[in-house]
Amino acid sequence: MNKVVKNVYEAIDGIANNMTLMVGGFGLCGIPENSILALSKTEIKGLTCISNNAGVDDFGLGLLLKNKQISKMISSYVGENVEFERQLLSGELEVELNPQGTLAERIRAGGAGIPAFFVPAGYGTEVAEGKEVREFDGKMHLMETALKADFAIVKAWKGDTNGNLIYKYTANNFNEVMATAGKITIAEVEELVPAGELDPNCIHTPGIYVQRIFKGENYEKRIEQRTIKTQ
Amino acid sequence: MNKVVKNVYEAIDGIANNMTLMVGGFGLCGIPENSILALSKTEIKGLTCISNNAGVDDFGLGLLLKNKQISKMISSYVGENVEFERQLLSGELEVELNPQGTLAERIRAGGAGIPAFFVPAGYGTEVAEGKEVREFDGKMHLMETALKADFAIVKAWKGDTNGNLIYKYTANNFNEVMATAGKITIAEVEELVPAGELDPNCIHTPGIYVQRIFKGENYEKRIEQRTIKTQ
Amino acid sequence: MALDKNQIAQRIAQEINDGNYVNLGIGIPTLVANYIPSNVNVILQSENGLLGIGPFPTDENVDADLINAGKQTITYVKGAAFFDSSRSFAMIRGGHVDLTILGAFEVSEKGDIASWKVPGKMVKGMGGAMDLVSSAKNIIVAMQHTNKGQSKILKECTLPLTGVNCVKKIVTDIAVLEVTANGFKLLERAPGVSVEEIINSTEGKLIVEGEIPEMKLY
Amino acid sequence: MALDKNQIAQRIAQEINDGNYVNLGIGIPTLVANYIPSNVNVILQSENGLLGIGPFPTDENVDADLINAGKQTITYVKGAAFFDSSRSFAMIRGGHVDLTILGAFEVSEKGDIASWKVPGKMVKGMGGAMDLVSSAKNIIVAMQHTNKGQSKILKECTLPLTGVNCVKKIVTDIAVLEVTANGFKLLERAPGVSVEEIINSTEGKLIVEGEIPEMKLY
Repeated sequence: MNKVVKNVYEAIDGIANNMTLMVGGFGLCGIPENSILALSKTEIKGLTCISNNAGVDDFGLGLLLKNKQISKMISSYVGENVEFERQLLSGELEVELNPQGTLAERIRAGGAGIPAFFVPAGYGTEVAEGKEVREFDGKMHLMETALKADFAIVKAWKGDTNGNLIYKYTANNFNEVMATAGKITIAEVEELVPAGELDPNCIHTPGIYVQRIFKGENYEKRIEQRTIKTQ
Repeated sequence: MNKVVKNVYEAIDGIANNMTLMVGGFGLCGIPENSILALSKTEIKGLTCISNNAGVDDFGLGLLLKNKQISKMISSYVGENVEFERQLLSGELEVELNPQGTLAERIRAGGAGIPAFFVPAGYGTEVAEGKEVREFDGKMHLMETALKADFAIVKAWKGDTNGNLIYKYTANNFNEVMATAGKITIAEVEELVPAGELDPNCIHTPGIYVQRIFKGENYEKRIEQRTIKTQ
Repeated sequence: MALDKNQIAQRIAQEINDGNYVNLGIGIPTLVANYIPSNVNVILQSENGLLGIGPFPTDENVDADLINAGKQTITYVKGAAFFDSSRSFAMIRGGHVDLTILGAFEVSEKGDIASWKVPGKMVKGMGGAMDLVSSAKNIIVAMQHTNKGQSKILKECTLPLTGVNCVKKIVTDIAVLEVTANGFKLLERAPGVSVEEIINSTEGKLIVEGEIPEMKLY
Repeated sequence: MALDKNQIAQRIAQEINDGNYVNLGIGIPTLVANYIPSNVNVILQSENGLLGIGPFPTDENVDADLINAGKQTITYVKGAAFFDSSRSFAMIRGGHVDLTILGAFEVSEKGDIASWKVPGKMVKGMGGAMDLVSSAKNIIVAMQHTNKGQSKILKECTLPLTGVNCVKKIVTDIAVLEVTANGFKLLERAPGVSVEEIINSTEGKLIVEGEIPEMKLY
């Protein structure tokens, strides 16, 4: 059992045209920068990307959009990306918008072997179109289905050689849940330690979910809204 | 916002006849000993207890069974308790057995606002009786529904004054998930610290789920199967 | 005189009780945090995975790994907890957040809210708004009463909905309204704004009973 | 000669591959851990919330907060992770555990398993067995071939089922069987046990093709 791969290219090996990828992060926070950059240097096309957001024009998933490597996005909020809108309006890009909590839960369900479940979010809105509606306890709910991916790509703060992961602050976001729902899950981490060095009571992602792990490099960690205290 | 109560009696105040309680623990591991003992000294009767197990004859929920305070158990495994069997056969006690993972997921669903979901466990068995069956991806599933409780009673290792909890090793088990599904959640902890002393990246139960917290006393932590290495 | 954004936030802050767990949406709702009295202990939830938002950081304390749902850099308070998005929305969907405050384009007299999409404008997405409005115990909307003279307090929403039958209270630049089974009940008016002006600015059914007090901003 | 419990465990250990995540049930399956070769790196899952079960503790290291699903005191290995029951079964139900090894009262030729309830005997409950058998990628049953001369390898189970159409392989005291679409395929026989004896002990349809090798126990 050797999960540690040499570099990002070994990590993304096997990702191919028309596959479905989950990509962690919320906005630009906690995104797997190394893997996205490496993917942007390949010829892989036709990707379906499940990611809460679509990056900005020149960073994050925006890099793959610019190269027209993505044919479909499943997201909850995509408002920061001009190229995204252009491709959407021109019909080059398909987009499926999900309520953010429904998106997170669909991914959890994918990882947890639950093919479908009911939530109140979206009832009475266009999100409900085509979905089964059912009343429970006097409240209307939609049936939502699980999401899985060929590859889930996540970014963690610390990881060990068994694939156990710990995320930092709000850089966790969709990473932890996505790690459970990839047929193959790739984890890039800021710090890679031998098994046994992380507190076993404090593991966010147990290693069973991670098939490949590597230490990422040169994290830019770009900030979208640098907001500081006014004295 | 003062969640810290003086003692166990203040903690269980409001628990009344015929209520539904969730009680954490797996076997005798991680059970809320203080709260169970205090309940056993009250006259409260007719309780429905959701708990993976039913304790042993003279410890854990066995104490409430002996007093005939429990009228129904929702559990997955109850094989360690002779008095339990006697009451069940005599018709004094009703029992609903759930597959363990279904039980855990029903509780999670109760805490997470998901009224129903589909799982494969129990299809084709007596657990399926009366339940909706549906095929997803060629596999048969049962629809299971959420569980909630009037009070959830959990035991944690460390807690802070905001109600944040950390569990130790396998003493977590059903505690973390049950904490999310009580209208009122009571946490008894071995160590109670001021808010700010626990690592915010390592909180198992965020304080929002806990309404009352206190430092428990005299933990016996009885072991059911003391198994040691044979040299 | 109509309230400015900060005054709307100031008025909404009065709706928050000690011990509340509150989710503040982007825009005016975010400003509410500035007006919570120091003796009211409130824990702010950020749906990207934090319970216990603190003030904005100093320049030296900015951490790219610590942002709110509006993608702004923040800090966390003592006793905070971080978690992933599925657990964050489990918390929201499960009704554990006491109060959600968010903006809106339109609200209908049935409590429907439209807040995420304007046909013909750039598609942004609903983010967490649909989850929040379908699940919070109490939902207060912060919004402008009118847009270019057109009422946004309507009989029926005209824009794509975010949720139905969910808004409990609305604080606009000129009034505080409660959503009731019979229509919008006028609770308060902005200082210097007449009841007549509010009636004229409200397309949905407005219930005006007795003397309508002026909002107190403190 | 029929295998004893430890030999059944020993034979099953050969089914485990390097890097496997394995859930071992109570009884014979627990013994399998003793026979995993040291060059085969396996991580054992305990459904009460641990990935990385270690050996039983020394007397001084017993910790009441650290038990396996059989309620025995245990230790954990380096690189272990603890989690709650809902996450443990999310892991199981999601198919992340490579192999589940459990005991059974009966197995049918369709791969149905009965392992939790005997009418007339004390009710114990199914614990995690129904979740495990309905979700694991690979399920191996450790059991006695017969009980008081009666076959437990059946056309149809007679006892209440734990799961349907799920068992992949069976290791009994006298044989290794694979569950196929056409019935039980005899793969191996215990040392000194004849094919005829296995045929006579098997009520369900048994497929015997060619020479049936003896199990190798090492």
